[in-house]
Amino acid sequence: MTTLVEALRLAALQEMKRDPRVWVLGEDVARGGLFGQYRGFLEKFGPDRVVSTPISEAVIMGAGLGAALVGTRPIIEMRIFDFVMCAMDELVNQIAKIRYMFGGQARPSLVVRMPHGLWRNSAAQHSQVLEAWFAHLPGVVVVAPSTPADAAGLLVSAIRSDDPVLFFDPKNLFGVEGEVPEVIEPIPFGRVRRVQSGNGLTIVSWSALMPAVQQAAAVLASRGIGAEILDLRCLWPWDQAAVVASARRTGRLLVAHEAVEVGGFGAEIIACVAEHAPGVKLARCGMPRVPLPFSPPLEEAIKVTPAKIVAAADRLLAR
Amino acid sequence: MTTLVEALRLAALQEMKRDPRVWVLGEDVARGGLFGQYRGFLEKFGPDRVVSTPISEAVIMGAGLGAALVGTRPIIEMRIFDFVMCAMDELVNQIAKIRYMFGGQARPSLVVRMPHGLWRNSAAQHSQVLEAWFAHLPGVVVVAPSTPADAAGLLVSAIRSDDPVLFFDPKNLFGVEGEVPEVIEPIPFGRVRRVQSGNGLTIVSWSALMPAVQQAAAVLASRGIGAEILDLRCLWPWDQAAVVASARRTGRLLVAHEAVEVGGFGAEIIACVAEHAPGVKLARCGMPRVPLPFSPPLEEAIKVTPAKIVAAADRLLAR
Amino acid sequence: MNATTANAAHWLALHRSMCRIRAFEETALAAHQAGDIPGPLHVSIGQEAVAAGVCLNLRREDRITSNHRGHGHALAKGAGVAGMMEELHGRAGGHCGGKGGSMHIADFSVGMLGANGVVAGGIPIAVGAAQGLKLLGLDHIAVCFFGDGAINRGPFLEGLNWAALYRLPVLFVCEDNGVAAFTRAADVTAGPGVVARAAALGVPAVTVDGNDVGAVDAAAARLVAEVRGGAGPRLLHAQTYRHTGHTSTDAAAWRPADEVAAAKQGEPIARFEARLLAEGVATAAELAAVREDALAEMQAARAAAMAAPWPDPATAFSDVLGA
Amino acid sequence: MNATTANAAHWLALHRSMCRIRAFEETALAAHQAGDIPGPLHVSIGQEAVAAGVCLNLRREDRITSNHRGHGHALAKGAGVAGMMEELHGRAGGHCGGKGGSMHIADFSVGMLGANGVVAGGIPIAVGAAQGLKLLGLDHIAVCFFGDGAINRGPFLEGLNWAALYRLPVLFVCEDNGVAAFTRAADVTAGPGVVARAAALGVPAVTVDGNDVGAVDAAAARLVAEVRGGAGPRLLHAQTYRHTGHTSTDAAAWRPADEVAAAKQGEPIARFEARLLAEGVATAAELAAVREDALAEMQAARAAAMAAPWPDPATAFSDVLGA
Ligand SMILES: Cc1ncc(C[n+]2csc(CCOP(=O)(O)OP(=O)(O)O)c2C)c(N)n1
Ligand SMILES: Cc1ncc(C[n+]2csc(CCOP(=O)(O)OP(=O)(O)O)c2C)c(N)n1
Ligand SMILES: [Mg+2]
Ligand SMILES: [Mg+2]
Repeated sequence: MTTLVEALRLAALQEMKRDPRVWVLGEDVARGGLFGQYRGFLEKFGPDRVVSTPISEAVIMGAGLGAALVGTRPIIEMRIFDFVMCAMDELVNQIAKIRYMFGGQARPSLVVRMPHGLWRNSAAQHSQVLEAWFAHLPGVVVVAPSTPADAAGLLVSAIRSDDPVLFFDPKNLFGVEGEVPEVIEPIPFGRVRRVQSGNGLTIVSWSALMPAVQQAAAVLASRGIGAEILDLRCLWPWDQAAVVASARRTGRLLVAHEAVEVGGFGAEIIACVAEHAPGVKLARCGMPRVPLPFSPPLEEAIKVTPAKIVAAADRLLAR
Repeated sequence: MTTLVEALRLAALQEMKRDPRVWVLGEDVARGGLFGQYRGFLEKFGPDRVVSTPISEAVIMGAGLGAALVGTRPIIEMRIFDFVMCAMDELVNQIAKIRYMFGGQARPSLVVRMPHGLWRNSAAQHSQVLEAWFAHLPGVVVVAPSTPADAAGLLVSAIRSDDPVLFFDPKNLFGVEGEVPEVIEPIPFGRVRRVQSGNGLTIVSWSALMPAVQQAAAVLASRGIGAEILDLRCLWPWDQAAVVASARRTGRLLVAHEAVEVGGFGAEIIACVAEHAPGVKLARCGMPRVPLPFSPPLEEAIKVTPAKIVAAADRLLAR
Repeated sequence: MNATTANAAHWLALHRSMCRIRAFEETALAAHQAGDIPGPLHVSIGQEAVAAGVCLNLRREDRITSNHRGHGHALAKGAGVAGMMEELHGRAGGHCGGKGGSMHIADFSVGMLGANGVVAGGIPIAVGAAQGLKLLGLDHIAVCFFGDGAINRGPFLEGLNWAALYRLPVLFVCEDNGVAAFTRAADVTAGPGVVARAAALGVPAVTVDGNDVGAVDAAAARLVAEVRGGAGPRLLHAQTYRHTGHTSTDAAAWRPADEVAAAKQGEPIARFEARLLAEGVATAAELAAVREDALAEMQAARAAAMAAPWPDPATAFSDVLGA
Repeated sequence: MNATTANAAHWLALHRSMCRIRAFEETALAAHQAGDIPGPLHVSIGQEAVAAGVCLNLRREDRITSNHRGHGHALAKGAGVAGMMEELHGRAGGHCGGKGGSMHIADFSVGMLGANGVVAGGIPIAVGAAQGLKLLGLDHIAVCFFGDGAINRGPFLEGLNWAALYRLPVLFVCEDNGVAAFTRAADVTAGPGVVARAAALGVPAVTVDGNDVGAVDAAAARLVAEVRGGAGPRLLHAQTYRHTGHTSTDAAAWRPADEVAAAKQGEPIARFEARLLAEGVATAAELAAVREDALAEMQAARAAAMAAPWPDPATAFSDVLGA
């Protein structure tokens, strides 16, 4: 059994051994990274491929792009997602557009790693879940795994991809354990993982909310309601076919995510199913449109919990 | 008759005359602003209230916030929306959160003006429509008018609001003419403007796409189909009640916006109506998930046009 | 130093301020280790002279912005201890009603415009506060505390250039503890340093021994007077040392033990006490009493915070938009 | 200057490069005014000496990044004229297939990594390109062109600090035309200027008369050699003047007429021609022929672009993700 963060470490390690063009840059990465996800890399690959940088997010992001343009394959480590806000021009105006804008002359092969989500009462500036923004942004792949095996396999795919991949590390699940194969094979983008089958309703979720969804499903199961659970894993490309097919079959779709409900990626999924599979009963469960508070009872009041998912499922089933 | 950009000029002028705490900062504003929206302000209010700044978007945004915290009411002019990407920490991590994070001690009364959207083949870095991002972001009001009168009235509301207001100037409509009252009264946030009534379907849109929607509706009318058109005007708060009521009545809802369709604010509206008014037939019309190209035939291929809106309406009516 | 009656009182205030910061943070650290304070906690033990030396030269109406390591700045500026301790404990009576915590401590009633979870995040805000104060015709100033790590972020350049351009009443204070998280400042900072950077941006700057509260106080007094007098922005570069790790859960084991030991040797409170004794400003017993009082104050605040009610979950939904 | 055979050829190349840039932009300006070029157009008429003087000291494998005013940089670096002119006209055969236009001109085949619509946007990219080249063990360098306006944006600080830190092979070129859009650089730039800023960030810098192509060339040759030799980054500050407005639709009427006239007096092509004549490197007729050839080349390119096919609308959907 391997923790999720260790699975990610092993995946990056494997790829850096495989391909000398792969390197990592970000704050404190030479000391193993904030979460130990690069532990031992400096010793193995040296300071030119494991670059501890100044607190200069704009250049961490932009230098990664420039280095990709000359044929290296950087892993751009952003430490905590919220700091990406200091590098948005480089990500949104440059990385996401450069291939298109230049008519295909450039192919920025890079991964941006952004540990995101709620984690140990970190409050408003260290807990954001804005993954939906990037599904809306042309030019990037958006990955948001929830298990050690998926995280490792998708990170391998991300590093080997010729497209810019935004990789949302689920930081609250870093300690979760699971099996990871000796040799980590790439997992293709855009395919759901079917967590469990069921006929009562379909629940789609991803990233750090998956354990809560599974707990909610257990409660529903104890009442005789079988939920089909799909872990989306990728927000772009996303597995529309699998979601629509499951929703059609069960007749009910609940999308649950850690992010704010208004304008979250759940809206896209619901809208898509509403357009393509009329008649399916639809519901969402996300955070209210409120910044993340610090105090535990306040955070608890805001965040999506198994109980809230069960309540949303109950309302959906009652319709 | 007054152009939209002149209506905005008059609205800001009126408010700066009314309240000495109101001031404007941004690049070239002392020379009237890129679009003439501050023409004559320097002469009237002097360089302390009409501050032409360095190209320092992070501080344009952040200094606006700081100045708001001590009781002034800044208009933060961002020139072109895309440059907001250079000031996202200040907007997303600071402005949107400061009141909440500090438990209500701070009340940043400020307006961020962001001329956005397609305009004269400006290509990928000067045409983005990312309004949906901010509907998803707790802590901000999101305004996106389409007529001179609405623009003026909503800007007055924005300047007088105690909340941070993100004001999306529809730069492609700056030359559009309309009536604007001598004394510009504030228009409350969160209420649609009913552009025309109809029974065949409901079309919701906003900002720079409104003229295309009206042209599309004219085509539909010529075929005997009466579209009810609602100009949303505000994405947050948004007039859910009016949209749901209209959609229920006509039985069909088409949301059209200039932004990319995937993850656009149309998804939120469709999801909301799907959840609250099952049975309504739903469709969206937005841009494909592609950066904006430069060349006219390419831009034309991507952008939402009256013909594409008509086609979407036809598909919806055929369901 | 020359112990006139007037500055004797000021020196004792500096000492008391440092002792209160130290006591507050030692108490908070223990509370965090006991699991009573949630979230990340960054303490400034060893750096107290900077906060005290600067803030005791300010008026209540002057504004400060701070960074993630902001308890000392807040306390020195006069923030209420009960509200701070409750905030750290996530209680309803905290300055932010439990919404902020340590990393977002703020007390607007004394001009403390907030700690910040983003490195350099306070720089544009302080610059704008100064611009607003100037626009309103007030002669209050803004002071902006940040670490050595912040001088490698863009807002440092943008903010200093801006402040110099508009001659804004803002004092930048770079608290240079030689390290940013787990990386040495020297390993990530090119060129001659923050003073040269400031000068190149039109902001006159001076370096002081940030562990000598007397030196910080003297420099701050002069710079604050210049800034308040309309001379434009100034930067104070205070060299200090962080005794503990980056966060309360970081042992900073990578630092050589003798380096840490040497720094503790020259720590600002004991050092200042030696001078106070030598100058005859206070007796050892008086100084010990100040320390004990501070500790008692903070422990009482902690006990009160532990007994204080948690916020009503309904308040999680307020303070977003509208009334 | 001393006209040996070797440098005579180099001087003629500098002259020719400047003439081609001038001719290209005058042609483009007319095409824009005729409504044949869509979108914004920023020309660098008057600033040609900087592009030519720097780029003629580079290898094809060296990389450059540019800003919104990038035609000259691209041409001097060897970008194909047909592809550039088609791109400006939005045609299928443009370097970017019509997706970029003037503001996003790029020709990766000659190391031109792109113009940029965001001020200072090219700085982090150039720094990263240099880092990548170094990592790959190549001795090519990166050159980064930006205006005086860019030195007030954060990436300037972050990029220079970074480049100095890792001793990257990058030459920063600040094209200082004294104005950013409609605002004088002097009105928005505090402190002693870009050279001091660079020095404070650990990047040695020199100022040259950017209207004297010989001076630019000499300085660039030296700096490029240093950078390529592993000395770390350098900055070249070139003082020049923009003859026209900010965009092709801006008359820049706010500038005093005599200021503009004086600048045109000292414009780089005529000035260099005077020296070439004085040095006996070329005759007036030969120089005129170069100018005429350049104009003929650009007008032919324009005619070809006008006759060239528009892009297939289906291509609007390619080059996003995947194959
Ligand atoms: C923009 C940004 N990047 C990274 C971080 C993570 N982080 C928090 S504190 C810190 C180190 C800051 O060092 P310094 O400014 O010297 O302050 P010190 O901790 O030494 O007091 C880092 C990297 C952050 N909060 N914000
Ligand atoms: C981040 C950003 N802010 C504003 C603009 C709008 N803008 C385009 S060019 C320009 C002036 C740039 O001046 P400078 O860098 O000196 O270059 P010059 O035009 O003088 O060649 C401005 C403000 C932009 N493109 N990017
Ligand atoms: Mg530090
Ligand atoms: Mg310029």
